[in-house]
Amino acid sequence: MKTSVRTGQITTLLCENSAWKAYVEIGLDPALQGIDVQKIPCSGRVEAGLLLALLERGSAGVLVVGCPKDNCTYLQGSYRAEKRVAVARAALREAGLDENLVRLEFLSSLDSFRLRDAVLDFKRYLDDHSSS
Amino acid sequence: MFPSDAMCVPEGIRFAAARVKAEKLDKLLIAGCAAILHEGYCERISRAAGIPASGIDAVALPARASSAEAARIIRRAHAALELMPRFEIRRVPLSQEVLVVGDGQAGAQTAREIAALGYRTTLIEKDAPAACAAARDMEVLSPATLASLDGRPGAYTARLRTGREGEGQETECVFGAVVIAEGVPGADTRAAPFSPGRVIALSDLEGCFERQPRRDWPRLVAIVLDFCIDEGRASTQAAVHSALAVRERFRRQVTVLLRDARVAARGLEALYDQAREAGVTFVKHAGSPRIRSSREGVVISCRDTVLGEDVEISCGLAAVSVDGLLARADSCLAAAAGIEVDGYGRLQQNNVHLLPELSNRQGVFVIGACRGEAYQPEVLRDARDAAFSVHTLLSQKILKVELSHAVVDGDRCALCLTCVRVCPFKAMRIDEKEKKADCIAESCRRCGICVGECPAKAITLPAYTDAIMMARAGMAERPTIGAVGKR
Amino acid sequence: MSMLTLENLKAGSRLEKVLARGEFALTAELGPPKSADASLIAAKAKILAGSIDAANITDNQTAIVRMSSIAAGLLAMQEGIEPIIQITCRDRNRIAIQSDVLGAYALGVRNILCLTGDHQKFGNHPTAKNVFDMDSVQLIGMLACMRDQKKFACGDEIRNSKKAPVVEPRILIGGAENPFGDPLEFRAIRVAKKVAAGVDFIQTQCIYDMERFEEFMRRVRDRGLHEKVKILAGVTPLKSVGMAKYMRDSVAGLSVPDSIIDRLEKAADKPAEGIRICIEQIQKLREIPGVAGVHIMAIEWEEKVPEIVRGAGLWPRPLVE
Amino acid sequence: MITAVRKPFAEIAGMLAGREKVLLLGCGTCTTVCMAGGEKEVGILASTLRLASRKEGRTVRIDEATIERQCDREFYETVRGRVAEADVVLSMACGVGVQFCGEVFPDTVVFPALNTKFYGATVAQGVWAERCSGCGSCVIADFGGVCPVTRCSKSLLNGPCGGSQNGKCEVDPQSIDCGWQLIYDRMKTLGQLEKLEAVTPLKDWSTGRFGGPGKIVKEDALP
Repeated sequence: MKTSVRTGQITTLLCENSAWKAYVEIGLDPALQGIDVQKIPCSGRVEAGLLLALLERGSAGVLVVGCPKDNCTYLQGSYRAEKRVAVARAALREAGLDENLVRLEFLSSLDSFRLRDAVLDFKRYLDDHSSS
Repeated sequence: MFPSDAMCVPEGIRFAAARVKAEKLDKLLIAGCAAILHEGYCERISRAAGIPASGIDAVALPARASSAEAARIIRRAHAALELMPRFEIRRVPLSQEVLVVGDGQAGAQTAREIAALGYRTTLIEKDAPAACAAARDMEVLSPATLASLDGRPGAYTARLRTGREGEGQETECVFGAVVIAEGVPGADTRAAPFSPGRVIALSDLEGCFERQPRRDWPRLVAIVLDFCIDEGRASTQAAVHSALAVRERFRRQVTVLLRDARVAARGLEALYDQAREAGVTFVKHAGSPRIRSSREGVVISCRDTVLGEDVEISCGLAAVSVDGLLARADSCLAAAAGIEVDGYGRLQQNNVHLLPELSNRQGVFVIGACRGEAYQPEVLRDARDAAFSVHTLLSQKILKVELSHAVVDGDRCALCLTCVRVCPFKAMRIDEKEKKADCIAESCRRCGICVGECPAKAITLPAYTDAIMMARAGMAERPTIGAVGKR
Repeated sequence: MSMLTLENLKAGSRLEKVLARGEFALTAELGPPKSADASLIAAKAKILAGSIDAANITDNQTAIVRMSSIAAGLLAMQEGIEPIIQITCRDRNRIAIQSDVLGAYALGVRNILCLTGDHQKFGNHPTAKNVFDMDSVQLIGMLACMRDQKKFACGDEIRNSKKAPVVEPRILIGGAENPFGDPLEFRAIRVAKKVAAGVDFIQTQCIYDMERFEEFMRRVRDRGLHEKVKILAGVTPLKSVGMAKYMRDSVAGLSVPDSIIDRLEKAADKPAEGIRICIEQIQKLREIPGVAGVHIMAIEWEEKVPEIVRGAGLWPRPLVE
Repeated sequence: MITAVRKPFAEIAGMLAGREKVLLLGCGTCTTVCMAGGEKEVGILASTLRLASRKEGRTVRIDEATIERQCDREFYETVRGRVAEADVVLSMACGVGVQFCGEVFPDTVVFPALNTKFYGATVAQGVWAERCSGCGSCVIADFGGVCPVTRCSKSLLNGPCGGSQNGKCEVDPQSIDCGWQLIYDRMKTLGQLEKLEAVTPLKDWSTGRFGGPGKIVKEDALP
């Protein structure tokens, strides 16, 4: 239990209808090496408890990327994700941690470079803010 | 582990399929370059190898990954794949009967097209007598309404209420698909902002052409679109048409106020240009214009978005498009059919994935004014789209459903109804016998929204359990899991 | 439930006699201080003495702690003011209230106004627990039972022991009504319920919207209630435009018509205009059948009451023995 | 159901100060349904506590369990061992469950993680509103099925006070409907307005909270 919260890998959860497709186009970009990327059916699948559990088990930060809000394949998923990420961030604040360890982005399947930038920006943020 | 040169090419797929068959494998993990991540790759191997796609996973290894790094990636994917259950396929016969609600232009056209494709079609209309006649393979019931729509896509049970209020009767019928093509009620032209002779409905303006002699026409006539909600091409067409008529027949000034000129249709742009050349003024407004009428005339105030300032227009007569007034679709019908409505009360949520004719329920289609499309050529196209979608669905005769839908653990379910309320697709219901929530495999879209909402953590999406997702991230699942002993 | 008569006085207070004689009654409000300073009551009482028939002594009005209304009432009495003790249901249960009524009567109090009481949320102790053991209708019924049946709410006789004499509190019972609360249709029903419970007089919330008040009185008369209960219409002089707007926007159940606000806005001397408006209102109210008097609530402006009373031609007050 | 909301995290953390082994015990009935103390909420709070303690460099063991109901003794059996291992049980049940947990395990410290609010109904997904005060002698038959004791801020039994405006209660016009407007409207719909003209006598409050701690003994249910 001594592991510092920010030593592990970054976990990115990508909605398979948008962000995952964007990722596949740039999948082996060397810049993304060492980042755990997995697809999820919809950002609406994400739940605050899961996000916190990932952090607890050593994830350096969790980035959830879903479809643009009005464009979610499952209609409500991105809205639900927004609320649940907010719950997880509130929990982090309460735990005295940086709420930005969990981040949510919305983008479409064509936004490969935006995805890359989002991941790298998150990585940069975590590197800059990692606890000593 | 089987090494191969190129996994993404047909040889690679054939190689994989051969190994699966030779070794009698039921799961397969493929590691390679990013090409194997593309949509459909696992499905192609699945077809070639004869094992379910859910048992196949592909992971991409970076070109310069160290062997330790590669091993780590493969280990995680392997751990997750180990946890992946094998999904059965259910074969569900599709009813070849179709229900169409509403006998307007959209409904009648759809019903005729569907009947012509050989499906027994029932058209119901709430107002008697129906304008549309019965035909071969097509029954028309009126007055008749849809009281409820339950069950599974492909075999929905509809309760139809026929006959007049109070003396009618209810019948239950099974339909493979449902098309809702209701109109929306017309706006009340006796209520604000209307005022007789001063502020009239745009649809009544044409009536004035014959009745009203030229000397009675005021100097300026205003036509207002998008009064409270954005309108479509139908309104733009009607407005431009009327504006031109007033300009050309009576030589009066005409100002058309609208949020946006919606002219993206054949001939409409040309008509719009013609009106501008004829001297019709177009003012683009934001928000809702204010209309005050008095004995002297009508004053319309609004924000002119082009000038960026508030303007007042005084005219002798204002014609307001009733389509711009908020006229909600039949909320009883929406509730009975389980269709979500948008912010304007239209029977289709504002989401591009639903356009043009899909709804939040599988096998239930919405077209025409009730979904907010009133432009006639579009309505007819909608009708064809709906008929085509019905045919695409029902012509399969048998629906193959992979049983990877959300699963409810009856021991944990507290019957709180959260999943029933949050599922966008009406896939969750309460199983009264088992006393637990239950997911309808045919309706479930495997999004996992219910999983995230369930306060009892009673729902899992078997292909995306916490355990599988944790394994993919290289972690063990939560060490302490609750929920013990129930019912 | 019978109308007040001189032959059959229920409490024998000055207010009762004025009402029984059919005189146009005048009451005002005297708020106890937010301290233990008795001199403040004396000062206010001196202003009001001679101009009114009785003064309401408020009971922790708007849930702000003030000197007890019975104590303040006694101090007012010493200055020659007949008190109408207000009792609310917010802070005391049936035991405490009946005890207070016995004590108040013993000290010479003859008028009590029964109120539900403002919710504690509006006061200076919003975290307090409220009581609301009963509502104002039930409170009226309880006092009527004590006076007329000589029994406590539990049914026991009001006597110290089986051999001791029955000494019941003979109190003139008042109630309040807000003609502008919703639902409008229920307002007359509530008056009827208070009459049925045994109320003798009703004071209303201050009136600016004359039309709605007349509508209320029409409903009261339709039920014949004006023949069973004396109704005193409430008025509050407006000091400023700000006060008028506050009353309109922030006090539940009050509507101040734009015409009044316009008049104040145009006036050079706004307080004087406020007094003029109030006097005109009193004159209008006198014309409404069934209105037996007015209740002047000059909020923190008691010194203007004599001027209003004289301006309205209601001075001098009738003499009763 | 009984509704509750979670206590502020700082208050919970304060209660647990110095404790090293905590069992977070959820309740599978009311507080699951009102989304305050079901398994999901247990998981979120447990993770938050673990992350917080790790941040402070402390080692705190947070165990998680959810049982069907914390107001029935039998359901505790499955967690008996885990309760024994804990320094403290942080109960995510209503106040009934928190206390009963302490009765079942008299040697164990039990803390509440929730603030219990009221008996309420789910009026919309995620919205609960009070409908009953448990007064012990139900009067709603006389009031069109709307409880004046609960729905009126002052529990008035003889009609609305002067603070009823446009159907709202002055105590909080944004969120509280005037209970008496509801009663009036319902009685009007039912054609029973004349029933409201009768004076409702003083209520016997002894049947509920004011009669002291309540107890029900159902003879025919006794063993």
